[in-house]
Amino acid sequence: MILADIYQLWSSAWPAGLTMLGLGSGFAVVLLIASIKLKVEIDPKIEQIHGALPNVDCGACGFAGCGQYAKAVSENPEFLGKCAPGGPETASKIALILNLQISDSGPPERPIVHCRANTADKTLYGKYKGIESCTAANSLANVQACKFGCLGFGDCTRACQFDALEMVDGLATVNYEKCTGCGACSRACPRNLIEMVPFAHEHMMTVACSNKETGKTARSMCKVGCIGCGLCAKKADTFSIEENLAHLDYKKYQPTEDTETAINKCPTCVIIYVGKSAPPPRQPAKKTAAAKT
Amino acid sequence: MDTLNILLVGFISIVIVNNLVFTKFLGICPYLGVSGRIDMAFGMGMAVTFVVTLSGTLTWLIDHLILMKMGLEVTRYVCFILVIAGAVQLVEMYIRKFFPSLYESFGIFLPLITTNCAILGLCLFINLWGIDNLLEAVVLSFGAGIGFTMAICIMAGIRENLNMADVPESLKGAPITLITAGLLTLAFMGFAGMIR
Amino acid sequence: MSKIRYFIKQSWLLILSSFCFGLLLAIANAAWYPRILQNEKEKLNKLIVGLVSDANDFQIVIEDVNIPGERGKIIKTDIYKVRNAEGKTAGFAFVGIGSGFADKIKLVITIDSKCEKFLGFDVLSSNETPGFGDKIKEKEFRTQFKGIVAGNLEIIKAGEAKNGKVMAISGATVSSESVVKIFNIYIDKITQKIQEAGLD
Amino acid sequence: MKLETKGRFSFRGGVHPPESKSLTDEIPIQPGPAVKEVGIMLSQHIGAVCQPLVRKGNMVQAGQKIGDSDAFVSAPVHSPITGKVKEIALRSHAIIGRSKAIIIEAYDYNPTKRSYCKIDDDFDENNYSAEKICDSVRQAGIVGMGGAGFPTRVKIEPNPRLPKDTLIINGCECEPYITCDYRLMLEYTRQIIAGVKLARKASGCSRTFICIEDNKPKAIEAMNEAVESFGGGIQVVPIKTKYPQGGERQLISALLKRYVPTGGIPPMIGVVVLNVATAAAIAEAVVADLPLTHRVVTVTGEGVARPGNFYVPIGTSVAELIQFSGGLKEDAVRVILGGPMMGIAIADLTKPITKTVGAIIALTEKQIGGAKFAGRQTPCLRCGRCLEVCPENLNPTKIAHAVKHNLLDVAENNYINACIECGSCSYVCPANIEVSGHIRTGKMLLARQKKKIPD
Amino acid sequence: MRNTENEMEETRFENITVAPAPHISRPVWTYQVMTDVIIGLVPAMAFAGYYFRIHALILIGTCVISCIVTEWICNLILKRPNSLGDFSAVVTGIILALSLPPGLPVWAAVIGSAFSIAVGKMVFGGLGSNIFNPAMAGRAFLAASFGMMMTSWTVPATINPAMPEISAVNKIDARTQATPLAWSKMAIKRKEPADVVNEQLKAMLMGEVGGCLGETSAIALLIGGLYLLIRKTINFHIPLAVLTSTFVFAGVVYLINPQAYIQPHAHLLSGGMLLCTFFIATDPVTAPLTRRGMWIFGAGVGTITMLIRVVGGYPEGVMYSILLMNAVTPLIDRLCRRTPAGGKPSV
Amino acid sequence: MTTKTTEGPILGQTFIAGLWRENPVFRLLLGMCPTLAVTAAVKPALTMGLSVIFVLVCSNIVVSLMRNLLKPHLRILMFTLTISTFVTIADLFLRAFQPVMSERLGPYVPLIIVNCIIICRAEACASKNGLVVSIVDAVGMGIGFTLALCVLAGVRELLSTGMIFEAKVMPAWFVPWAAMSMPVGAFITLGLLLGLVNKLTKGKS
Ligand SMILES: Cc1cc2nc3c(=O)[nH]c(=O)nc-3n(C[C@H](O)[C@H](O)[C@H](O)COP(=O)(O)O)c2cc1C
Ligand SMILES: Cc1cc2nc3c(=O)[nH]c(=O)nc-3n(C[C@H](O)[C@H](O)[C@H](O)COP(=O)(O)O)c2cc1C
Ligand SMILES: Cc1cc2nc3c(=O)[nH]c(=O)nc-3n(C[C@H](O)[C@H](O)[C@H](O)COP(=O)(O)O)c2cc1C
Ligand SMILES: Cc1cc2nc3c(=O)[nH]c(=O)nc-3n(C[C@H](O)[C@H](O)[C@H](O)CO)c2cc1C
Ligand code: SF4
Ligand code: SF4
Ligand code: SF4
Ligand code: SF4
Ligand code: FES
Repeated sequence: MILADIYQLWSSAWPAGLTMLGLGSGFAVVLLIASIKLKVEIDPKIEQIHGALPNVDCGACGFAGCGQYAKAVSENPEFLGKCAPGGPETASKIALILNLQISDSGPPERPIVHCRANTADKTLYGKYKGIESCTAANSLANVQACKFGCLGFGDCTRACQFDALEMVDGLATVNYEKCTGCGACSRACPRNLIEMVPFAHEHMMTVACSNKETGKTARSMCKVGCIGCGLCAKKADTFSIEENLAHLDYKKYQPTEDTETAINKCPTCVIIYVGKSAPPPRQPAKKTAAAKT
Repeated sequence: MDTLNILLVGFISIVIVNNLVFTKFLGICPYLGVSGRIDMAFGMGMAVTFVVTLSGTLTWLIDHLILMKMGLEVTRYVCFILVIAGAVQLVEMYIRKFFPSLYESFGIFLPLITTNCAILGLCLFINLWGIDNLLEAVVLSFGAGIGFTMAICIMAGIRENLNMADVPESLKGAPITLITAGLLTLAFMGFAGMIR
Repeated sequence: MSKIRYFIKQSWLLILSSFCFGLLLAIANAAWYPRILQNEKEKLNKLIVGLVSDANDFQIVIEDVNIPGERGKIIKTDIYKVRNAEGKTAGFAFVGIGSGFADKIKLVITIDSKCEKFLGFDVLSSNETPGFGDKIKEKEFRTQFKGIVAGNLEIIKAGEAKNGKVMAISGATVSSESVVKIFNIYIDKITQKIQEAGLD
Repeated sequence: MKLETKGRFSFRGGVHPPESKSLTDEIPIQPGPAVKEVGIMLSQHIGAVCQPLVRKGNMVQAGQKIGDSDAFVSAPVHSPITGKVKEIALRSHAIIGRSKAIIIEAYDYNPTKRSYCKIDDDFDENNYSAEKICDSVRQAGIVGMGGAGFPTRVKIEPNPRLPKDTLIINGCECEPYITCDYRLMLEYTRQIIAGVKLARKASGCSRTFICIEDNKPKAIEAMNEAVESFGGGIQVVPIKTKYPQGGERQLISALLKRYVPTGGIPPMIGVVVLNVATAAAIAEAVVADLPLTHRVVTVTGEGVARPGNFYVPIGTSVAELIQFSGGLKEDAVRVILGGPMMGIAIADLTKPITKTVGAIIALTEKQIGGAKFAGRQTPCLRCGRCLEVCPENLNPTKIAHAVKHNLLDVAENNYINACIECGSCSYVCPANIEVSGHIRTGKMLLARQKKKIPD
Repeated sequence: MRNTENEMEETRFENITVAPAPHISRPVWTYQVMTDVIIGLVPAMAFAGYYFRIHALILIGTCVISCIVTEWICNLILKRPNSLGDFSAVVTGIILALSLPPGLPVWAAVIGSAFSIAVGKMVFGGLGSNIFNPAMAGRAFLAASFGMMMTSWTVPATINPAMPEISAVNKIDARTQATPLAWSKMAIKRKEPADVVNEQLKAMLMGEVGGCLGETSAIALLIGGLYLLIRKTINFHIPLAVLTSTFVFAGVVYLINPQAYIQPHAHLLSGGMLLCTFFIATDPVTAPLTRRGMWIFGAGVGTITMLIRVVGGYPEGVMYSILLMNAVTPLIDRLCRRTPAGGKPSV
Repeated sequence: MTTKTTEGPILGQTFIAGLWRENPVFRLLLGMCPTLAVTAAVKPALTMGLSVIFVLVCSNIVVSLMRNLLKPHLRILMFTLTISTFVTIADLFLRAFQPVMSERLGPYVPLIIVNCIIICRAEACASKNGLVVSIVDAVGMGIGFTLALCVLAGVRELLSTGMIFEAKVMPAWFVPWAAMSMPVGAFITLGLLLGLVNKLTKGKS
């Protein structure tokens, strides 16, 4: 009985099975031939590299997106390590794909905002009533007295794809925990206040000011600005004064007692620590007094 | 004259009156996904048009010459999709090999098309409407592609404008695209009943 | 020879599975197809029973009647004979197709055994706009066709519905007209065929 | 022949802001304040910045060259007064923020309305060779006084690649409030004509037009008279009153129906455009050998007590000039260098004026308009008014909104760089959108982007 | 507070502000533009009130109020500043009301207004961001939802003093009158002469025919349109293009068969054509920006309207043609991109 | 491969992911066509959802089993072949046992073949993972899909007919909004729902 049933089923089913068999093998033949005859050599490496990239298309590498960068690195390994958000991890992955040794590219770069004036510290000339953008405000001369300092409209915070920059009381403040060092902020700042600095240490010392005015003018413009007095340069030789402004040589920088003295001696407290778990900046005496009243 | 009339009416009907996207909900994924920029949208539209014409014709042939003759309607879906998938893959390989520049501009859409309902949907609708004339099947398939291209290009145009609008944050992207699509179908109801 | 072997090596899975899947399909089909046919028949049956009150069974009496449709197309249809419990002819039924507002409309139309009066119609499938055209499915509209003289019908929007006149659904004249058009396209040829075949 | 003072020439687009010139147009040019100190910016022009030629503590003479540069596109600066160099320090600059300036302490400066250099009736420009004219112009540090400050010598010097045939003197003064050019045309008519002739000689142009908007019939008349008696081959053309008629691209298209190519400059179609003040300066430089050290500045607006036109040394601070004209009124809320349509609002009034500053305007909230002042905006209606008024035939709203949403490529595709920043679009916008402000921002962002991308 | 202890004190002024140029602006604001449109609509509203009495009042009031309330609620939900001050919601409300049949129940008008503002406008970001004309989007939604109610036309009170009572359920009965376009459509279908319509021309001018609140009186709409043109609130391109294309299309079919098709000027005067021409097609937000674009847009509106009227499924096509052209407006704008006065820059 | 100890939580996560975090409709925007087409009422939506679950599970099983045997040039073909077979079976089943629903769903049942979710899961999950994970993933995704469909269909059915699951819920005076059963209703309801989902999840991501 069962056999008969099976036979019946089979007899009604075989044409379908066979047709499908025919169709299947037909396509198999065609596609096999096609896959051999029409083979195009594409570099699987590029795809692999693309896969290894963070795919945020931030442009930190200087190319228009991760895809372009992947192509560029595969052709020219010189570009290795340009992807800041990916960091050394990605670089080594790419190096592995390309069978390369990565050269030691030094400490990672992180942005430093060269200004430390909050809203209350700055002298303003007039109220700005224009477009809420630093670029727009910067094109109007002297919204705030200091032509060098942070305008506080947040072009940099908008440029950061990683939410690592915040406007804190009128001053761009980097969250070094989130920052990937892509440098987008530094490119966005119309006043070139944000410098990408190799962070050899967990936190770095810096002169958080860009004001090149003479001391007296600088003081009239900002409570916390560098007045170019030169005390720091006297205390530690990693400091130098150029155009009324103190500079720190980051390459030479080592936390020593000298630098510690310099930071403590600075009359406007414009030398501060930045970076992960940086100690809070010293507050100028006047400022704390002013804050109380 | 009659055939020409039928073909013309069929073509207009499938391009605007019975547009696959607006009235039959076909090909919505690429319609939402690839309509961000007009050039991309147009590329996708062209790719769909090409493939849908090809597969509409092929499946009609297979359906009428093999399946219906042999009473194998049960394997219809399998055969249709095999034809489509195979054809797409073949075309992709071919274009990639011989027309690299063309491939750069619209070949990247081809793999996506296998999973585009518009293609299989059209083949099924051609069967459902009982189209018994090869020429008509070809024209309808082509028209379906053109209709899709039109829909996706209109959407892309709108979305390019929406980039510069203050769309509320949570509605940005797919939600506003869907709502726009809804209003578009409302607008296209204007053509309903135009061709009977 | 090696080519074939290479081919088999590359493609055996596809070939094998297409064969297996083919069988699977065929088996499923064999198992369920009768039921599917049954379903279709039942649906028709149910509709006809709803239209011809004393219908008991029905069968196809004339196959493939050629109806000249729109734009010179030929539509094929079958004529069913409906019998009551006593085995007498209660009427005839056929399936009519025509374009509606949105898509094709498919109707079952019944006519009495003398081909004098329509016994009514029901909608097999339609895709009319909900709230508008799909009101052709509703009783108010359909009852108008019950007992109406089998001949050319006319749709009107106002006035009295009698003598072959049917009141359109307000706001869906197009769909109403489509229904009437289907009646009008089919009726001559169907009565002619029935009379030719001498069935009643 | 009756004098035609109705302008027939015009361009497409433009706006008609209230002219507000009656505050100062009847007031003759007066000597400015007795300044104690001037700040001479080392960058008062387009092109290379000058290097100081003096040091702190040096004594300088009026007219002495105190800054220069070797670059071709540049112009030297001179001290307008006799005095001592107090320091070389940063001062507010309207465009670049802070810039180096030479601060000179005046040594007994006595303001005068300088008697204009005598132009005799038998003045003949052929007494001066083209080279001599160009040289004098350069030595005198003359730059365009119409606003942009492009070194005039570069403009008028013959260039074999781009031969010039038409010289247009721009006396339109289309911006509201400003009257410095107008007064100049009334009071220094002959000097201007002489300057025009010299410029024509230097540049080798065959046709010369002096274009004046038809809302200044007196200037047209005066110029016409002077031309008839004195200036052969010069034509005075009344032009329709409309802002920005004075923009050189608009002026050329209105007058000659020729269009300066987008992104191009007038010499590409053989045209030179000079401001009337520039022409006057040329005459001074060539005939009297005087450098460009003073200029006429209109101090006006409802926010100043005694508006007027003043002849002042370059380097005078804005505050001093305002003080001199009675000081700011209580309700003055904005101080503008230049006209209200294109001028730059400043807040640091210690800023010294430069060669290109023709007006200082103080406005009260009423003139600015309540909604505008408060910055109340509604969304863009796409009403298209900005498109209609744009003299460059752009799509301002599209560009502005692209910039606002950071779609710089869209902005570029809509020709953002063709915008002349005339501000007509912002002026008409019923939604009060800072259309031209966004566009300017976009231009800067694009420029930055271009600079940063390695290629 | 500011630092006041330095030498700059004497030259700083407390109330000085800085902003980008220009520092003056033409004193015409958005709300004034919208007010103009409202004024332009007054004649149409007055005629509507005359012919449909209390119905007109109720409908216009309902639509305006519910549009305003919806916008207010949407702003609350989306946490946006109040935007009622620009009056665009009022315009939307009035235009929606004028495009509704007089006997529409109040609740339906509320749904339509809410859809107009919420889905037609606010989800896109409010004034200026919407792609489709909100009023037409709302009307289309109503037409799709409550088709019966949207196609039954009350007879003007001047013909039938016993206006139907306001009721929740709209009864379709002998008191409704076919609109001229419904006659026309029937004539086309039946291939009968359309004389009824041609005879009604005078009534159409005055508005003594069935139809939506605001589409009945051609004169009122013309007056309003003229006002807007004179005030330069709208410019003439779109209206002219719409009227011309309609006239040409209608003229051609009329010449082909003067029996079945109504006269071209009857097409111009009937239905929502004039309302559309002067008030709806000209909505700046949803129309192209460039002049060339406006010509194309207007011609498209006219042609599609006529296409729907003559061969389409509905007697009236204005609403759909507006929505369809709204949809392609971005493409039109792209097509008609302006070139700078100095030509395209050579790169 | 996953070890025994971690398998439990991973399976749980895979399952939950499909329900919410990676919900195919609300988060991944996959399979939009059936989502929009069959959600005029809850019943067809549910039928559709169940069919999808069936096909998804079956095809994930088969693909997972043969994942190591696939040749690159035949990969897509194998997927579609497998999927279409099961879809045909589902279709036959519906036609045999649920004729009304089958008719209602019309061509959208066969269109499950090209439903992006299924191919996506075959690619992303089944061809990389073992049998168990694949099945769990399929069930999770399928249920997530079905739930989304039902929510959408519930809203639309309620407004377009005043009923839910064909039972009257709205009061008698309610006049149905026919537009909600038309394409407009589908698109706009889904759009607004997506907006709502975005709003709800914004804080959490
Ligand atoms: C959204 C919408 C859908 C419609 N759907 C149908 C339909 O399915 N069937 C139909 O006959 N008419 C439909 N109509 C109505 C017709 O377009 C047209 O108005 C009607 O046929 C004219 O008939 P009347 O004279 O009964 O008002 C619909 C109208 C609208 C606005
Ligand atoms: C880079 C550059 C090069 C220029 N070269 C010339 C030139 O060769 N000849 C000339 O007459 N003007 C030249 N100009 C000046 C412009 O044509 C124009 O006069 C100037 O930008 C001031 O225009 P405005 O006052 O209308 O703003 C140049 C300007 C720039 C920015
Ligand atoms: C919008 C706009 C308006 C201008 N208006 C005037 C004007 O009214 N008078 C004027 O002399 N220059 C005006 N200019 C500057 C001229 O374009 C041009 O630079 C000047 O006439 C050239 O002469 P110069 O080099 O001697 O300054 C305007 C420029 C722009 C962009
Ligand atoms: C001339 C003119 C016509 C308008 N027409 C309409 C209209 O037809 N429908 C509408 O909802 N709003 C109209 N508005 C108002 C406003 O533009 C509309 O609400 C916006 O589309 C909302 O973003 C009009 C405004 C103007 C200035
Ligand atoms: S002086 Fe220094 S700290 Fe102060 S605002 Fe300027 S840059 Fe910033
Ligand atoms: S803070 Fe600057 S460098 Fe760091 S991630 Fe953000 S944009 Fe990049
Ligand atoms: S876009 Fe530029 S050129 Fe055009 S009106 Fe605006 S500011 Fe003037
Ligand atoms: S003038 Fe203002 S509101 Fe009108 S289109 Fe331009 S930017 Fe928009
Ligand atoms: S389900 Fe993705 S295209 Fe239809």
